[in-house]
Amino acid sequence: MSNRFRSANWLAKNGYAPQVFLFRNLESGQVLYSQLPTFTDYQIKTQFQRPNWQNKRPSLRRDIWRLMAVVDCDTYEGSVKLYENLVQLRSMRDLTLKDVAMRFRPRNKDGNIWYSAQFRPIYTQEAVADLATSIENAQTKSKIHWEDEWRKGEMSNWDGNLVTHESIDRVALQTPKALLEELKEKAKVEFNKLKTVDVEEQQQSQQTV
Amino acid sequence: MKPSQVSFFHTSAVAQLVRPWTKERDGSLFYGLAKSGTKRHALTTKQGNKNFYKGTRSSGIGRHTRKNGYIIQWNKVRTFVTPKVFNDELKCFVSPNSVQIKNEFKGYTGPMDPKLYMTKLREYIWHGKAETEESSLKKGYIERG
Amino acid sequence: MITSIQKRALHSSAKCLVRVKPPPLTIRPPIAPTVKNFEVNDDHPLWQFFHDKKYLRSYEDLDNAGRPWTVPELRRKSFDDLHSLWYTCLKERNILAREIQVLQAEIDQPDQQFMAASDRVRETMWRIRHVLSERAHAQQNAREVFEQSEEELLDDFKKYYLDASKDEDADVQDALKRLQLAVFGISEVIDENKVDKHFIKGIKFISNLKLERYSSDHEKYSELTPITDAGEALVIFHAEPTAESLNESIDAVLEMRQNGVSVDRYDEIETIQAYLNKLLEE
Amino acid sequence: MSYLTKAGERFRLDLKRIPKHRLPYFEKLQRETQPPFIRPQLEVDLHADGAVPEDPKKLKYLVGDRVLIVKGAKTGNVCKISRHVEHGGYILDENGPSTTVVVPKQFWTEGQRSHVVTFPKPVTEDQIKLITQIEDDVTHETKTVAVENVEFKGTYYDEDYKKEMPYRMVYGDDDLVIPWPRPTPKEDGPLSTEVNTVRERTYFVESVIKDDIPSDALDSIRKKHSKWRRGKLTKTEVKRLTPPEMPLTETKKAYLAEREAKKQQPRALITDEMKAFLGKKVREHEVKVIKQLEELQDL
Repeated sequence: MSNRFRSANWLAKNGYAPQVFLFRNLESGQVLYSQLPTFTDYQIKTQFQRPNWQNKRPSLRRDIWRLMAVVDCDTYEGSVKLYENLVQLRSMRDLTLKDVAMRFRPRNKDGNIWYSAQFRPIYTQEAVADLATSIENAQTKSKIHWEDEWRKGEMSNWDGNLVTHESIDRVALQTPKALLEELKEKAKVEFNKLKTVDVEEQQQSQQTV
Repeated sequence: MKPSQVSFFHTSAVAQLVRPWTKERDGSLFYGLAKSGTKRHALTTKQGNKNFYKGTRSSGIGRHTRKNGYIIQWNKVRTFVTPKVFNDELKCFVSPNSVQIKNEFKGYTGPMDPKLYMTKLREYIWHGKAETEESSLKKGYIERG
Repeated sequence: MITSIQKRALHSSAKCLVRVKPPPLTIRPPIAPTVKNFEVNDDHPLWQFFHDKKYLRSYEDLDNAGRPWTVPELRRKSFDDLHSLWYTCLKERNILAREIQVLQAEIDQPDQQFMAASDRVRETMWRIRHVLSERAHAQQNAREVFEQSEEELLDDFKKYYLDASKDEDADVQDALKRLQLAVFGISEVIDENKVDKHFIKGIKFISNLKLERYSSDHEKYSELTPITDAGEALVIFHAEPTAESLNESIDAVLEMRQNGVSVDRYDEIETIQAYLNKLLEE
Repeated sequence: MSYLTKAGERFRLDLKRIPKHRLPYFEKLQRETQPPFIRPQLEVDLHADGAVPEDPKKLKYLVGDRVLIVKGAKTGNVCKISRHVEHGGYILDENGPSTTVVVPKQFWTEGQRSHVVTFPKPVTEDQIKLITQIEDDVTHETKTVAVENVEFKGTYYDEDYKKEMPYRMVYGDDDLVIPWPRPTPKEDGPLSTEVNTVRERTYFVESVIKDDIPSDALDSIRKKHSKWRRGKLTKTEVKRLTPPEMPLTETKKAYLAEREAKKQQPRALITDEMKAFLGKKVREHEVKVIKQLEELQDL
């Protein structure tokens, strides 16, 4: 299903929650963004546009991808905007602002970036930074479910008014399909609650007028 | 004639004797550390034929099933029995201010002498769990054992 | 007349609807993960790999003055103590191994001081094994020659037991309890016991001894002794070490004899074991 | 845990295994590869075990002993021994010899200001003589003397070292005992067991019948399949391994019966008459032999 870009309308109609999913590659540390709880070649093609020897286009093997974070947004439009921002930031890092991105990477005293074989932890850290930027830019209230709260870094990087953090149960992570389903249902309930509150508020305001 | 001599017919007898160890002018070997030493060593995990299995004493606690499962046999699992009453006052070193006792085993052949064992048993029956005259420290550092 | 914009300004949701100018979309430095984001329990099992929750100890904390335990010192310690000490040492070696590994990344070789400390702990550990092994050998050796000196030991004890005055009653009873464990392996706790030939021999010896000390002036004493039946011996063995209690047990034994209750010599062990099992169930 | 395994030990360069005639090459290699500031100051025997021994007899002088330097740069100075180093070296106090080396900046210690560092140079046993105070036999005055050599005889319990120590005396003079220096008192460290806990006896032999050590624990205490442990033969095995005895022949049987019968016979009593007769015969024979000898001498 996640083989092309999905609009907010489509997501709402097809029973999906306003969510964005981040998957992490175990071998390389690369991160894949998705609008749906699954990913296909489409995401890899759009998000790894200029692969090279140290940023290879990752394979679709299911066993080397793990859930890294799930972002619940307050509106479908917000979630779509968030996804778009993330993809745009990825292309900035890989294409237009590559030299700036390279300068941001921390180096040791010999001037090298740490790596071990194909694994580069910097990709994950960059994705986390991009997530923070995207949320601030999209101005959508969001709740992030982290696989490991270790990754969210210093709290000063996050906008306290927009973002709340939560960690996923360790045991539940062993059955990702059930976990994602559960998160979807919860997010939908939350979204509906917000909507009814909004409608009530509107009605009240109309009455007062 | 050894079969290897055929393939080395073009080299001299001396060169064959020092093969494959050529020497530098100061006598050090071109390759390796020493020519002597035993060549018969235990195989490593990388040697041996297809049937050679050398574990790390960390696996083999069960068996694989045909459908990608693994059944653990609990009698093969390593267990570590901890003491019933843990005495945490004992630490791994001894205070430098404590006496270094010397056991002398006077009148006995050594710590495994059955006569000594019987003496200790008698002491226990008559006096219980207490130090007796014989078993206590003498001259500050000597003990019966 | 209020314009639509003015109307909106009165709403409670005005704040939400107001257009905040979002920051421009551009890349920022990567966010490194930090350990500050989670709390670790004080009783987390991995803390056992740390000394005093320190990442790395200083050389002073390694206790260079302390020496390893010597064999004579370890010979004084019970099995439980040695077992505890073994685990203490094992944990310490784990801590040291972790620290050496940490230091190895910096200096490219195992740190000599930490290695020396680890070796000293190892010395204690092989000595523990040595002492325990020695103890097992000593007991084995003693068992092989025990038959020769058993009689002498029992005679000495008998003399001590019977000669003791009434004031020493408590001492004598304690000594008897130690003897039954030492020579016959009879423990005071019933469920630790396993009935075997030593057990049967023990209860017979002890019942005779008790009778001789407390009930030798009973009218049926000479008729009754020596006790050779295991069932009778068990009755007397269980009796309290007082004259009244033992006299009662003598009466019970006499009644058993009248009723013809006796244990066959060839299945003494099974019968007594069955009886003990029944006791345990109750 | 690469440093804990001994798996690759036999492939590693071990100087103790290298024959003596090849050692100079390795010494040269060490000299060339080690910068001067970490080069050992002592002449090192690569074949010997250089570890600092624990035995005071092997150390000869302990920390705190006063010694006189008799060889080298600071000859005549009196110093105290402050430390032992590997390969039989003694580090002396500030009056002892020292060396100056240049240390590159990456090896600087904290608080170091200069490239040039002076540190004490270890001395060997033959460069120093022990100093002690003895009482003069005539004037009864104490005087300080250097001792040519020391020897060790007998032992005593030393309250300060907390162990048995040998008596150290002037070589060839058992009366002149030179006391060991007093050690500096040490405090219990964080990993040390308290003295009282160490002293406490918790083991008592309790039973011959009941196992002292749980039988399950025994396998992990002793190696179950140790190559040193010889199996014990069972009765059936002994029976199978011993050949059957050959049946006795008739002659042998007769001989044994005869011997048995002889054993049964009462031993013959020797009366005084018999003794006198035997003595007479022996005497006669002796006289005959002596006579023969005399004849031979005459010839």
